[in-house]
Amino acid sequence: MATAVKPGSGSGAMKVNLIGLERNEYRGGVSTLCAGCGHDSISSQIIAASWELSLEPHRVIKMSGIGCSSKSPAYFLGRSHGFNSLHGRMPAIATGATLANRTLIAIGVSGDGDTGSIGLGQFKHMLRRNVPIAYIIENNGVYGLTKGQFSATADAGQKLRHAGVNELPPIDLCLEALVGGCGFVARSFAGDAKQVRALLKAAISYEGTAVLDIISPCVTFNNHDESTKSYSYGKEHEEQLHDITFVPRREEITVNYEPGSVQEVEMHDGSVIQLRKLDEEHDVTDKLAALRLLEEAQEKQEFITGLIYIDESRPALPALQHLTETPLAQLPQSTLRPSRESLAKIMSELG
Amino acid sequence: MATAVKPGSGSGAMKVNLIGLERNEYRGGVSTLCAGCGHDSISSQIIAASWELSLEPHRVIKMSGIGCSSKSPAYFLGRSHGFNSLHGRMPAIATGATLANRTLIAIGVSGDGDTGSIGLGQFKHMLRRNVPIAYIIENNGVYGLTKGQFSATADAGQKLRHAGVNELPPIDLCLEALVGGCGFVARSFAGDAKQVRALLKAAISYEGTAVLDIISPCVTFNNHDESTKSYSYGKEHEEQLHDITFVPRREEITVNYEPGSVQEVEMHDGSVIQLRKLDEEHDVTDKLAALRLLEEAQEKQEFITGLIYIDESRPALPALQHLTETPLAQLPQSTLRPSRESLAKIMSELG
Amino acid sequence: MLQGAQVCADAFGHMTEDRILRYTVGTMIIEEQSRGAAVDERQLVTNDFSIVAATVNGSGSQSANQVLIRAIFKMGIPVNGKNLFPSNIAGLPTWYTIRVSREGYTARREQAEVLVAFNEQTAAEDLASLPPGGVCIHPAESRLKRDRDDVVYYSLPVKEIVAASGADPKLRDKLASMTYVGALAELLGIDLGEIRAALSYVFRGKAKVVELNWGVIAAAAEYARENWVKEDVYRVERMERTSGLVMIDGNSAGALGAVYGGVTVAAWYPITPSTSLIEALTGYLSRLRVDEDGNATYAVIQAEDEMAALGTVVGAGWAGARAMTATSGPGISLMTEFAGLGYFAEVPGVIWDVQRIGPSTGLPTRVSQGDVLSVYFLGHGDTRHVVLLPGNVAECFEFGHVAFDLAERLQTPVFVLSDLDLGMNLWMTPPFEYPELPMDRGKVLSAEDVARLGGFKRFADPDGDGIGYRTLPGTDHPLAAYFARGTGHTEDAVYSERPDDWKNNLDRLARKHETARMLVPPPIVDEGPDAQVGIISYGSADPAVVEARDRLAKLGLATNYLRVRALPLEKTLKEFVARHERVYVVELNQDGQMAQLVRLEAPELAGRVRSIAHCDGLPLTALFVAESISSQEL
Amino acid sequence: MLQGAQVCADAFGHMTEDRILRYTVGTMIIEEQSRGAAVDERQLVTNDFSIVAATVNGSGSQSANQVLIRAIFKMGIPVNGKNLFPSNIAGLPTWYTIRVSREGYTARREQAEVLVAFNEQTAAEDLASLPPGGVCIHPAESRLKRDRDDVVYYSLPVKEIVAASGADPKLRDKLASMTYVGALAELLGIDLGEIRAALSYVFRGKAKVVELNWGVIAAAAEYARENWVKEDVYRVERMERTSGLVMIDGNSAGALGAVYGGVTVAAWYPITPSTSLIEALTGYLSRLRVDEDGNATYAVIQAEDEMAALGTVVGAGWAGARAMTATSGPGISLMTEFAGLGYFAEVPGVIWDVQRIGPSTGLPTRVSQGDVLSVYFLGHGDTRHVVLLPGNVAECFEFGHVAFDLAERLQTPVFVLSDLDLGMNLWMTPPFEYPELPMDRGKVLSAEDVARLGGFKRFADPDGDGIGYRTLPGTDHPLAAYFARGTGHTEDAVYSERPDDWKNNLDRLARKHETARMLVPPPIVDEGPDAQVGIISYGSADPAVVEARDRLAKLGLATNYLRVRALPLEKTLKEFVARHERVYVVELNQDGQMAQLVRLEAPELAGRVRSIAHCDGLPLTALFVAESISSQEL
Ligand SMILES: Cc1ncc(C[n+]2csc(CCOP(=O)(O)OP(=O)(O)O)c2C)c(N)n1
Ligand SMILES: Cc1ncc(C[n+]2csc(CCOP(=O)(O)OP(=O)(O)O)c2C)c(N)n1
Ligand code: SF4
Ligand code: SF4
Ligand SMILES: [Mg+2]
Ligand SMILES: [Mg+2]
Repeated sequence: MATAVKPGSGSGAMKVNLIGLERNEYRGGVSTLCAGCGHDSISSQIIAASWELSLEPHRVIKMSGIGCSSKSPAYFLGRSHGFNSLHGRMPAIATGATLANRTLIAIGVSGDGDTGSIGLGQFKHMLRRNVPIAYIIENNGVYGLTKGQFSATADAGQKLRHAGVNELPPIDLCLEALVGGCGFVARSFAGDAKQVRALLKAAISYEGTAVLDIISPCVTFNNHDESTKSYSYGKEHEEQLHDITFVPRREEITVNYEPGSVQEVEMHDGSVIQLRKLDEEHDVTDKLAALRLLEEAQEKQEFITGLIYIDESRPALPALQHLTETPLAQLPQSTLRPSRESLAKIMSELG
Repeated sequence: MATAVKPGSGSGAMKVNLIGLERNEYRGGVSTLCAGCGHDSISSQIIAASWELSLEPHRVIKMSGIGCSSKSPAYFLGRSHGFNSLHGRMPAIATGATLANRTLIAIGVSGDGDTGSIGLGQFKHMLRRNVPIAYIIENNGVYGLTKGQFSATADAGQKLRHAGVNELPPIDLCLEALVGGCGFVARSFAGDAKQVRALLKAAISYEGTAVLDIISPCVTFNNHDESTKSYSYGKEHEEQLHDITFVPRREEITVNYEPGSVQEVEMHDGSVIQLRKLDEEHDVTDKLAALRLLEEAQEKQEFITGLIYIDESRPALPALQHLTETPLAQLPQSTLRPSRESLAKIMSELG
Repeated sequence: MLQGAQVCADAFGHMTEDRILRYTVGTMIIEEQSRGAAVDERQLVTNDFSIVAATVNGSGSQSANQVLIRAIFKMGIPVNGKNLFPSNIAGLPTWYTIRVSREGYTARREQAEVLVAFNEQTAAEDLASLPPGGVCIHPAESRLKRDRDDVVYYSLPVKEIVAASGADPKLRDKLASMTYVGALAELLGIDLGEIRAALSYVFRGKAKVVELNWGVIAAAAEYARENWVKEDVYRVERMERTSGLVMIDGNSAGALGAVYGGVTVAAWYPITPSTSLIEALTGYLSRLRVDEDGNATYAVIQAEDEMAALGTVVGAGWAGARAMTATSGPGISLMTEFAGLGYFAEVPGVIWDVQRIGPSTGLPTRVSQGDVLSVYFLGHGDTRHVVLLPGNVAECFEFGHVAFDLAERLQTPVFVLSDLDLGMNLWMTPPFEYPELPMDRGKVLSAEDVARLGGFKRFADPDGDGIGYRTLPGTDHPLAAYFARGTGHTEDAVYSERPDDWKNNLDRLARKHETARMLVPPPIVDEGPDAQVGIISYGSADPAVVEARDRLAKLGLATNYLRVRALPLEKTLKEFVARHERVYVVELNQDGQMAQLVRLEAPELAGRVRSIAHCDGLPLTALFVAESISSQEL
Repeated sequence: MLQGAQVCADAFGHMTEDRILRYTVGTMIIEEQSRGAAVDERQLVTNDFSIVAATVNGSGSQSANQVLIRAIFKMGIPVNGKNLFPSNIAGLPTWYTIRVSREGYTARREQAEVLVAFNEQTAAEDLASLPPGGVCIHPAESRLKRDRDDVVYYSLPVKEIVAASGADPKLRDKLASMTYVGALAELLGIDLGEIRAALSYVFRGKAKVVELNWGVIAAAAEYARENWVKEDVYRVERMERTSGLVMIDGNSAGALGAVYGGVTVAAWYPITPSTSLIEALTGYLSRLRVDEDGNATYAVIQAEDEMAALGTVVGAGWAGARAMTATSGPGISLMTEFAGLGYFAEVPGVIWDVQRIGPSTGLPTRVSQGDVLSVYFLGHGDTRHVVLLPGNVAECFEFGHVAFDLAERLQTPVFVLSDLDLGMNLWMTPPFEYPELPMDRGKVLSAEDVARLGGFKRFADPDGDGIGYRTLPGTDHPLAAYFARGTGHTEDAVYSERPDDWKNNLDRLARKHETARMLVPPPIVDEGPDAQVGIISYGSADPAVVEARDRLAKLGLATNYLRVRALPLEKTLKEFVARHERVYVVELNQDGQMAQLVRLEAPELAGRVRSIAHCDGLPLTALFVAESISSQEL
């Protein structure tokens, strides 16, 4: 971990990261979510991951739609700009913001209702454009904020107190991402802090759209044992594809696994994702394998977590648009307003 | 074909179908589309298929969004009710209409922009609900009606006169349908009248949502040879998965292929789809195989047509909703308005 | 005839003045004091005060509040509950106010006299807002500073009482609220028998739960009886003023109305504060509308968003179902395009907008009447909708079924504008009247009709009321079909770009709007012989206006009152404005939206129209209304 | 100062009356006749008539029409073209009208005198609509019945001429239209040199195409010269009244304005008639805004729908870009929710609404000013937007850049309401003026500012104008960040449900709206000493009003004129209304939407405001405006 020890004055040493910030400085406001909500664990890991990656807070933008999950950007990275936008519409906000300033590091937090129901269209088109963002879905299978209706990721046949029985099949957002051309598809479980953190670091470091679907139990409306979105189910059924370690660009790889037991993926900025194989063989660069994995997991109702697919070949949106390096938002008037002569020329052409 | 000869009076015999209608009676208004537009060929096949299936025109509803394609319901089945609705929103109209009257036979016509761009969210959620409809996408890779912009199914790297170069990868609507849980996924080519017709008949006879993605060249904006949505490309590159025949319930199967060379799928109403294998082996009931097929075709830019996947196990929406058999729209007041006593009882409970 | 909540006030006769309105001229601040507190600490205040239970949401205090309000109601005392809750699930402050009013007033009051300070977080501020002579009940374990000496404090050992109940520790938090039920009952004289009955009502069929809670309530009551000396003046006393009435929230009432209006398709997307309307609907439908074979004679669809919800309604309405949706502000915005299609393709449907405060996401759990303009004009181009404005829960029920008759008669989307206060709070009401008229299914031609007529023109105007005849998909006649569309069309529903076709069609739609004017529920007018000043209001602003008029009358200002119940506005309103020198339009929004529509309806008289608009998320109070008018009139 | 098209009329001095307005009292029908036709068949009508080319769309007639209009324009004669085209791609009737007006009038006229009857389908109806003395040019192969004897017919062997050109048969259809260019030139006296120059202009850089077309034009001219005897009265004659002017459509003008306004992000979804605005924008940007390394200093994104388009604009505006979108009615409806977010989260952005006729999908290729109300109030809750109303192409350019200054100054979405007539037709205009003022980027704090101030409150109002200070994401200071949201918030942008926070915020937004009132382009007023009657209008209704005023003056009715250029309305307008007994608000919609807003702005004077609203898909005519007023005044 990229940390250093700050000379403490009296009460002991405080750890700072490479840019000299304490972990505290990545905190946000006090959460107003229910005690025990999975979303809060994820916020903690976003704080941890951001600190460990030594993200410059002013370069981060955190965005969300509407929902309990979408409130959470207020609860981390208090020194970063944030936008709690409209239900299901965060992708458009992210598209605009990252075009306006391509140097920003975008972190998006959404819910399963926000992404899978009202926002599905925008989600898919964001993938298509490869908007540069770590897109985190805090997936609890219900609408938390509106008190317990089924979301589009709820299991077929599931029962909920108010909502009755869900007759519809769930939408698998990782499968949707994969088919939608996404180059970073991962799934995790809010109860698995270590994996969440490693995947978050990788996702934030990815150049285009990185989709991270995190099962995040709603303790108030969907945490009974039969729910596949509950803590107990997650803990019992989670099958990690691999043991994942993220090694940031500036660091040396310290853990060396025995040859053949690990898949290493180098990212565009030189960071490395190390995947130590567990039971199953899964090549994270093989799209068809990823498809099969997810499709089969869905059929067998398996809960597979880890990095499912990665491909860094597609340029992200700012590159696709051939944008100049300087953020558009920072271009001076001299660049933005063509010359007086140019207008005269156009006028004369029209005359 | 289910036809009979109507005793003509003078000018010769006119063919009528099982319910005594001539093919003419399935016609619509005069098309205002460009001469040669693929959409018009599809309309012809809808007319033919409806006639051959002996659909009762008054039971059919034809629906669409907005676009050249979405205009076409005005050009077939003039004796059926139609609704040319909003851009990308036909699925919602279809959902409401088929709930209101579960005995209606719904035919939807959409465009690639209508379904793949603005309408993608509704499309996916229609699939999830398994709304009973034959959902036809007249896919030309452009926005015809707004004069030649790229749609979401346009090929990456494609050039168009006004729109320039498309930098984004195409959305494969069959893949989207498959992943979305659709139980009838097929692709065809407007230039292949026979296959279109057979698939239309099967789609119309399917109980839930049947997606039929038909490459339908736009002769005005996207018919140059390099376009994968052009006639010439289609003709040269079409690879039929099988030779498809649809045998309606009321008919005997007449063509008997040698054993092993044909896959037969019996539909819920007793109709049969016969698929005579061509080069490749493809089991239309194997979802993973279908996924692989489409994913590989996309990678290799192959143009595969035919029935890609079929599964009749999921009940359609009216059944999922446990609807009574009588169309809701036809229930009498005596059923719709609970008794005076029931209100009195509720009131006394509240007092 | 005035209806619903208003009926109560009427039934109870005129109020006796026991408040003093004192104007501080110059600053225009009004102070309101209990005569008891101001005049004589010992004089009892009976059946005329408010209780506020300040708790933390998700803590189970809702049941406690229900029990309290119902017990008081069953004692024959008029009562109204208002829940001020946060837009989150658990852990944030919630205030539940119970107004006890022997006069039958149900509007919000600025202050409550009796505070249940069960939320440590807000206790200090809550205490500060008590009037002199007020009451503060707090847990013994509270660290609240008793820093006001004009307030009566009572301390309640909540933890002990709950612990003594022997309940499972997991349930203890939920039980804590029941302690204030018992304590209040003892302190204020609420009949414990009624409390027990109310408890059984609230926890219907759960005998164990009832027992457990009852144990806590009884223990708390006993504690209060044995340890507290009553030093405050507030008490309740049995009356006979609620007999025959029931209590219900507007959303349930609207849902019931829809059920008895024969709704068959409901499509919706969850959004506060409309969600409970659909949840109630689903409940009632599953109880009342399942056929002998166990099949549903209805469909309720949770759509993926509000566009799809209204689209489903439009599709269902086109195909002949009585279809509806319910939503709130953000959903209304998303429905804009489909609202325009429904209007122009002339498809019936019912849209409930249970208003919350906006713009934008605003505050999901705060009330407003801020969607009047946007809903009336919802859609680009020249679009104007029919809008119903229920003013009480009885009208929520009534408009709940009438909306379908209007929608099918007029072949157009009909909006019903309720709001969070009306929709989610509990109101007294006379029992709802079973609809006497048969359903009006509007101008629908059967196959036989079509045969007899030899065809039809979907968008012609044979009756001169702007309404054409329609057929439903599935009608078995070769000439029955037509092609519905949102594009310009001829009378035959064929696409047309001809200027005359367009103009004819729009002119017909204008005629239809005039027809709507005649068909929608007319305003309710209450006029006396002497009043020079008129008041116009609508919806949940009504209770504050009713009470304010009594106050103003006491101050010597007679007022007349017109309560609008629908848009488009009509001639009763215009005549009302014409009869008054000054007309105050009272409403709960920022921009005085109804005042604007009144001005537009009577441009020659627009100068007389004054707007009293206020909007901060809370329901209007009579004090505010009375002050706003008296400061201009007296 | 009057601008754009209006400038022309002014520059050309007063019109000389050569029309007779004849009232058939009782039916109020006005007939309009050429004096030439009515008085003396032989008297020539010079530079004052209209040509209509009736063709089939997709047939290539657009280029022919461009050539004609440009040639006339280059002869110094004021001219305006209006294209009446169907909402389809090929095969349906299209009418292109060229008004030649020595007075510089550019409004639509009810009738054209010279018909090019190149569409067999509509030829009979087109012929019927000619005035007496009119001209009908038709292909020799046409089966048109020459059933009017008060019309002059000319037959043109189109097929032959085209065949003789030796062109590839595939191109012949496209060339056919060029025959009427040559024939008209000969018949009306359009300089063939100018025709040739215009041809080169239209087919810039395609010498071969120019030659091919020229051959056809010349042959047709020659045919006419040799075979036709001029029996009609219409002709053109060189003038000097267009020198210094240019011709452009409003969409290109708006796009250019945006480019010189420094737009950096444009997100859009195709929709007629706004598509060409973005296509022009893309063209100009790729020409003017690519840096030395070939990289773009802008991004244009084709979104998946209009919600995403406006969402992208809001995201980009929040992050500091000058962002815009362009759409039309259905897109506006879909943008409703984001418009409310932009308003409430106070994010700059520019939204062009190039209006077409609605409600609903309506007619995509027909004009209207029907979105005024829906755009002004776009969004649920209490939302009111800033709206600019360009009245000519020069203002399309000007508002194209000014909109960004206003949006960033006011931190709010700014709408620009153009329409199909203004946006897609060709208009004469003085060349656009290079913006003299530097861009106003509004109240943006840099990291240094934040450091100096020791922090800031995003939604405070330190300057009393309702506008807070903002920072942009990426600002490198620990106190620079704030949290944008569509929910209720404090001055610090923290979520809050407190009534006072809500009220303070909304009151501040109301102050901001007042600030906007002062900043938006003020109305343009043209007042004389004697007029009792006022006219208010806006947008593309202007040319009809300008011409109608001249007509009315000829009839003895002096009028004053105020052209609104923005919402919110302001005091100039109120004062104007106050100064006139009767004020006519002239506009192109069904419901008199601006008249409603004027009434709301001046309720005491609302009785004086009369609405002249008409909407059938066609631009307003001076005749209609004049008749509507004179029938009430004379
Ligand atoms: C347009 C719109 N429709 C509905 C709502 C109401 N709403 C708020 S949050 C929410 C669902 C949130 O569910 P999810 O995204 O799964 O988040 P969670 O609360 O479960 O974390 C809904 C429907 C809204 N805010 N806006
Ligand atoms: C809300 C809305 N946005 C935009 C449009 C304009 N529009 C009409 S058709 C169309 C695209 C149609 O493309 P596609 O669905 O592929 O149909 P095609 O014309 O190619 O058959 C668009 C964008 C519209 N009618 N409504
Ligand atoms: S309701 Fe569920 S999702 Fe919302 S904060 Fe509570 S536990 Fe979390
Ligand atoms: S533009 Fe294209 S899609 Fe539209 S009618 Fe013509 S050929 Fe067909
Ligand atoms: Mg959720
Ligand atoms: Mg298309």
